[in-house]
Amino acid sequence: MQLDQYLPVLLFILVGIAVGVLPQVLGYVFAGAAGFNKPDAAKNSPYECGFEAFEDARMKFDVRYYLVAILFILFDLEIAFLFPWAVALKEIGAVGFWSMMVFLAILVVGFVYEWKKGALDWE
Amino acid sequence: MIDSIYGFGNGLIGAPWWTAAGWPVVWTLIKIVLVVAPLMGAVAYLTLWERKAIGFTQIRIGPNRVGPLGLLQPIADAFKLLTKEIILPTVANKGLFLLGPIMTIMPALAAWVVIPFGPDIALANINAGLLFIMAITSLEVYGVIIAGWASNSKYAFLGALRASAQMVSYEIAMGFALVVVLMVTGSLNMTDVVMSQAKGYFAGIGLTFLSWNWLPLLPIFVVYFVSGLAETNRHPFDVVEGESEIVAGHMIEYSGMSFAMFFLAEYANMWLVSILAVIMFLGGWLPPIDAPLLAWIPGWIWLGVKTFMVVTMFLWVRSTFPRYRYDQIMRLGWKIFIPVTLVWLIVVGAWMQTPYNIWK
Amino acid sequence: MGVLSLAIWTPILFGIVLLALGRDEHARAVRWLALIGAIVSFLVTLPLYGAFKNGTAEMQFVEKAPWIDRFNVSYHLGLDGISFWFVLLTAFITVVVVISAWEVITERVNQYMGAFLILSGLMIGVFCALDAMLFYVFFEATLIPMYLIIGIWGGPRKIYAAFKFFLYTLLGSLLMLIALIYLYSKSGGSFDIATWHKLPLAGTVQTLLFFAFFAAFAVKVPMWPVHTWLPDVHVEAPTGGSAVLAAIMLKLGAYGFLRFSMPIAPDAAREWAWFIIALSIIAVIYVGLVAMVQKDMKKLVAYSSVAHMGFVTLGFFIFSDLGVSGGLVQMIAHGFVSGAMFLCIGVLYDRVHSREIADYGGVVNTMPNFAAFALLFTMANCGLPATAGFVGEWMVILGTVKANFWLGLLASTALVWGAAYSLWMYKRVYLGPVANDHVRELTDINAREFLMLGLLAAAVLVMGVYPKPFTDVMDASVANFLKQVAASKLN
Amino acid sequence: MSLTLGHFLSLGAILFALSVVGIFLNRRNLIVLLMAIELMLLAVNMNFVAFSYYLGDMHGQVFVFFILTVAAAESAIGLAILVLLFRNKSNINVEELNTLKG
Amino acid sequence: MFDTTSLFVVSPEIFLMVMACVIALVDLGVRSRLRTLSYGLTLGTLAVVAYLSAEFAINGQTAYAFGHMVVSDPMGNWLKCFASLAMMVTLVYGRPYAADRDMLRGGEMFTLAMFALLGMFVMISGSNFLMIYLGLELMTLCSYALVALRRDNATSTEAAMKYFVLGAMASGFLLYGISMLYGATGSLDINEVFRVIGSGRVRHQVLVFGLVFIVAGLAFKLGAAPFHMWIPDVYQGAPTSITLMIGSAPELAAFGIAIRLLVEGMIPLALDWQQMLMLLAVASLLVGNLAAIAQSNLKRMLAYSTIAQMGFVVLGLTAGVVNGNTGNAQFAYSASMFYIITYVLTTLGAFGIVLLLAREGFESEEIADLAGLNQRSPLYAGIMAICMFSLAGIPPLVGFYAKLAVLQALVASGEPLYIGLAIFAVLASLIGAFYYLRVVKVMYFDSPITATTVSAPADVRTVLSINGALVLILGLVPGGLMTLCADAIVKTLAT
Repeated sequence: MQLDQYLPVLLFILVGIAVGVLPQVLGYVFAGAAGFNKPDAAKNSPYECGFEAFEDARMKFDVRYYLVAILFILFDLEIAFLFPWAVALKEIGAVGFWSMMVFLAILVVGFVYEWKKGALDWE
Repeated sequence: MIDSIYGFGNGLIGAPWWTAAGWPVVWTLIKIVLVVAPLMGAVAYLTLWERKAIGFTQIRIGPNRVGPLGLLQPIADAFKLLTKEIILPTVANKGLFLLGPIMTIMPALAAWVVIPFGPDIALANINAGLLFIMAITSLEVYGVIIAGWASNSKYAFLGALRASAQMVSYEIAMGFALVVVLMVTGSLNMTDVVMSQAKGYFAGIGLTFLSWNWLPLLPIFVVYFVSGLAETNRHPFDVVEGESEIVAGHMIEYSGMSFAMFFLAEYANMWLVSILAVIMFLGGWLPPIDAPLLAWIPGWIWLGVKTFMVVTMFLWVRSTFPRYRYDQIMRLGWKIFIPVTLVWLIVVGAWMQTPYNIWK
Repeated sequence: MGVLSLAIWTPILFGIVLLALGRDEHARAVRWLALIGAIVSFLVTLPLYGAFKNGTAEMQFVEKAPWIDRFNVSYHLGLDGISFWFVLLTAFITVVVVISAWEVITERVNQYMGAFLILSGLMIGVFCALDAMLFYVFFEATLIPMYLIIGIWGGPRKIYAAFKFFLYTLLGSLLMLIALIYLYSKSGGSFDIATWHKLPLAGTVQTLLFFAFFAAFAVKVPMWPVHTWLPDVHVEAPTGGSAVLAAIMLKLGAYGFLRFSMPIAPDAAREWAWFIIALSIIAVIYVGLVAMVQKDMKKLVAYSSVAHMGFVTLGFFIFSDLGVSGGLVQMIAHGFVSGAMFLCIGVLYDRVHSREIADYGGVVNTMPNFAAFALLFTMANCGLPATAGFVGEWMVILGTVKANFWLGLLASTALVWGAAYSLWMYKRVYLGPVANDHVRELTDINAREFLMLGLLAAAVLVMGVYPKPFTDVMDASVANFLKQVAASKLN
Repeated sequence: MSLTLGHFLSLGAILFALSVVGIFLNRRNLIVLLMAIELMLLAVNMNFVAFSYYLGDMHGQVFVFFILTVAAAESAIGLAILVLLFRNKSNINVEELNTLKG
Repeated sequence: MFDTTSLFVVSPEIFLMVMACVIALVDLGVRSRLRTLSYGLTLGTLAVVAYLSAEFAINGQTAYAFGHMVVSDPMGNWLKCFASLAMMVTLVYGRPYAADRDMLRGGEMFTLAMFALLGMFVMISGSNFLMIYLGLELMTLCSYALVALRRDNATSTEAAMKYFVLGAMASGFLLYGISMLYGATGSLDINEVFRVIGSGRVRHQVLVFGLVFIVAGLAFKLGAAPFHMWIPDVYQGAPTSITLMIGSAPELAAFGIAIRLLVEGMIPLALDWQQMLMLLAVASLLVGNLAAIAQSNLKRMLAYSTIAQMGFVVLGLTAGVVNGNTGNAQFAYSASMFYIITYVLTTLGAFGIVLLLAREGFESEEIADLAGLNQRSPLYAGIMAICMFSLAGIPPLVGFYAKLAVLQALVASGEPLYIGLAIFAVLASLIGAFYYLRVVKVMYFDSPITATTVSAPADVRTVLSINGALVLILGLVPGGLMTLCADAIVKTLAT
């Protein structure tokens, strides 16, 4: 394993976080220094089209978003299975290829099923 | 030269912990800064280039007041945003609200760690580069959802829902596209991905650009590019922040530098998607034709030029296409791209089983 | 298919047909079919009498076929002198019971009749089975129809009674099941009872087995102090149920003692004989006394059954020819007599819907024929000579006296108690002036009831006057049995 | 200090114990319950990967792959049931799952 | 590496899977309320699968396929055959019920049932921890979805949630145990694990540590106390047709993996797991029987009765190895197998009646709802009574022989401990008899609270009658099935 190669990865992630944090801190400091930082209750309160919000923003939402999420999980997993297969495809030959075709065939059945069930329809 | 700098730093403090752990970290940080700083610059000037490019298509000039040709415009923008008040809505979840932008920008930057800028130039030449890209860019969705949820506003909430649904939908198509690339490459290492494009019949006769993946994998390339647009919530898939509908989507409650983070992330992602497209389909740092003159130009320049062209196509698309409806977006993602990639995946797989396999 | 198989399956088949096809809309046909079934079943058993060879202890009419290979269980039937009469008795009582239900049962007639016919077949199966598992299956299976009979057509507290009956007897037999399985393992994989009879067993094992069987059979008999279910069940059961219960089901337990407990664990049986005898004596005397204070006729007869069965177990455990034969004869006689007693109560109950002794008085005035029958049965119940009841009790007492005078004396006091409670009840119910309006409106027995009681009366008288055929059949088997129990099986 | 198999196994055991505790002591939110279940599978994965690495045997890692997949399918179904439950009962408190008892 | 015989060995599974997919797609075009087309196809498929499995089973050859990933042996094939039949019967009984409750809007019930069955097949066939796990999950995931099939019903979704949480946790336990075993033995292949454990090279404590979790996981799946918590809630809360589905065929599969994991994989550890199973059995018998008495809900009562019955099954598994001697194994395991098969048969009948009595908008779940069933329909009352008496273990019904076989296995060991267990089991089943009798009592002794006649579609009536008759007929001639179980176990363990 080439774990040493992952040190930059870790550091880069930390830097990424730092890049996310620092400007916000700076922005706070600068805005304060420039005298623009004047929060008040009215400014910070939520509103909708100029009115007070009528109801909680965390409302019920269309179940299709949820459906998309679930389908995403499933398809993403298929992809996860395809990854090692794809990498090794040149070595595993016809048996490997056909095994995955069977797998994909089942996937397609599921796909057709949800398609016909209307899970992919919006509007 | 680089080695001597490294040696100099290594000898800076004569303690074992320094040579063992301290200096490599600092050295890596230096390299990271060397990636991030130009990237930030590129991001800043992409905003300018975007406005200019759109200006050109619409036969107007674009920004031209701040500095010559408006070249100081991004800096002015940055300064303006830096001094704006960061509003924390009273009903928001404070911690999550601040976490949102961080979670958005972090993956956009961290993904760059595995991007090879030349045959040996990559921060981390890990053997699972593409997997890492997949993994880290998937985190992007969290930023959006966290931002939308934490804002506790309907616009933000709806925007976040739309954005996340759209992003995950296109991530599947994108994932399939990556798989196809993997199949022909046989490696998850980004450098290998580029190098595998340097061989083949056309490369043998000098026409390297015809051996690049874009040609045999043309449908996949198209799918990848369009998915890239959708992934970054760019036009014509920008219903997420569609200003006429839900104002700015999940970013609506943000202001000042917090808001700027989202923008930074978006443009950094554009660069990322572009450079990935170049690496996977357009031969990375390889010159298009195997000619001595072209080979003399350093690889990173080729990479930069190609990436710039791809990113310009983003802008081009933006200035020419009207916005899609949401149902059309989902239909495209699920009912067209997924079948197309699936079919092409099978075609390529079958192709590779035949004697006509060009990716041996 | 042998005669025994026919005897077992004919009634069961009729029962199933009744269950499957019978409807209350054509109850008449159902009754006739049931009667035909019962009579045919009885007729099927009659050839047994002609073909039975006295003077041998061998199993006769043996049928053997593999049944469950996995456990080496076979469908093994046979009769010897000990079990012979019970087959006929069962078939006979079934006919009587079917007749007794003729007009009384109006709802779910097919189920009632079917249950009795199936029950009859199962009980015959118990007496015929020579394979322990087959025995157990029949033994347990009788619970199902009886449970339903009590529960569906019983009295006000029928549910309590049905559960008590079922769970009490099930508890005992489950322990027996363990004993059977143990013997199966011990004998190297055989459920054959005859094999078990020869199986040498250690002392403690014998004792444990003896008590496991005791748990099953003592409850069934029932012996004091596990008799408490019987009065409850008798009171609540319908007339036919009571009759079958008293006449035959109780005998299953006593029969089990002879087939299992004593020959399989003879040493333990001898060792614990004092215990059984003590319980029997208590049953005879104490329960007899209890019977005397009963206000409910059925309860009274039920307690008298317990007392009479005490005689049976007493007879068995004095290990003498007289005692065992006497016990057997007593069982048969009690089968007729107790059945008849319950049917008599049924006759009264159908008319007045009360079993309280206090509700009656002077029945003889309105039902002279019936009172005559009742008198006969009452006499038989207290063991008057020339009735069936006399023979068995007398033999047991003789045997006991031979074994131990004082014991015999104690046992013979039972005759006094028996006479006391039986006759006192007769006096209070039948004699004297007409007690109330109910009694005044009573009508005498009709032809059907006459037939039913007449059949039983004939049996009681025949057996009382000429018991020889009964004892002849038994002699050889009893002698053989005594030889078996006398030999030690300790290894 | 170098990492040994014991360390990984201890971590796995701790995660597993945490998830069990989470399942049994959590009385508030069902989502937490689902997360505890995921954690449990992750603890198992930790074990498998560690064993696989130290045994030099790939099967353990293959197993992990499948566990991950199954875990995803499981959470998909779990969340679906959760949504149904929420629609029917309007809350997802563990304590209020009390219609069925006895 | 690849050979087509592998495909032949798993042909039932392949056929089942292909047909499940086909039916899922065909059903998209079905519009009828009762989904007769999907139903017919499903039943046909299951019949073919059952036939294939039986064919393999009778053939009696043990065959490994896909590099020892799956095994096809008589025990497994018989279990598969019976599982398919049980599933068929379940669908026959459950369809009218499901149609009345709007559960057939899509054909999911059929498809999910088939995939669940496929999961069971894989479980039973698995000769590798991975296959067993995957089969298990396929089955349970389908079951979760099935339980939640009545989307608008709060009770059933709650049941689904509980089922899900506890089921997932059980899988977690099982997995954790498997991971430990994998670490200790270095293999996922059951035969290999067996060899390694038998060689004695592995530290005993490690194995036992893993074993504890595996046994706990199995106990969850079988529903043995103290891991039974989900059973009552799920049985009661799930739509009855689904209750039947998760209460019948999966039990066979759970038994299958119990044999695979414990016996085929870990028989050298028998002394350890037998002790654990004994505790489970005793607890199950106690908890199941005592709790069942207190129930007024029929489904819940049957759930507790299941727990108690599982106590017997588990008890059978404890008697395999006595004093290091495996001579008793075939009796013990075949007794358990016989028990579980007959239990499933009887449960099908009992739930079939519950399903039959449920009408649109009325569940008929309370024991009191059976009141006077005898007057309303003697046939169905009779079938129910037969099933109840069989569950109580009264001869001549098949349940008696199941108990007999298990008790025999215990007593044959000759150990006082086992004989004590047998006596305990017998006493526990006496308690059990009480609540089964109560059902009979309600049906026969109580007067009906409603005069509605009981009617059933022809298919339900036929199958239900056959089912009831089988409980009785197998009680009269149990020899065949017993021999079948014994043969299957002997042949399976011989390899």
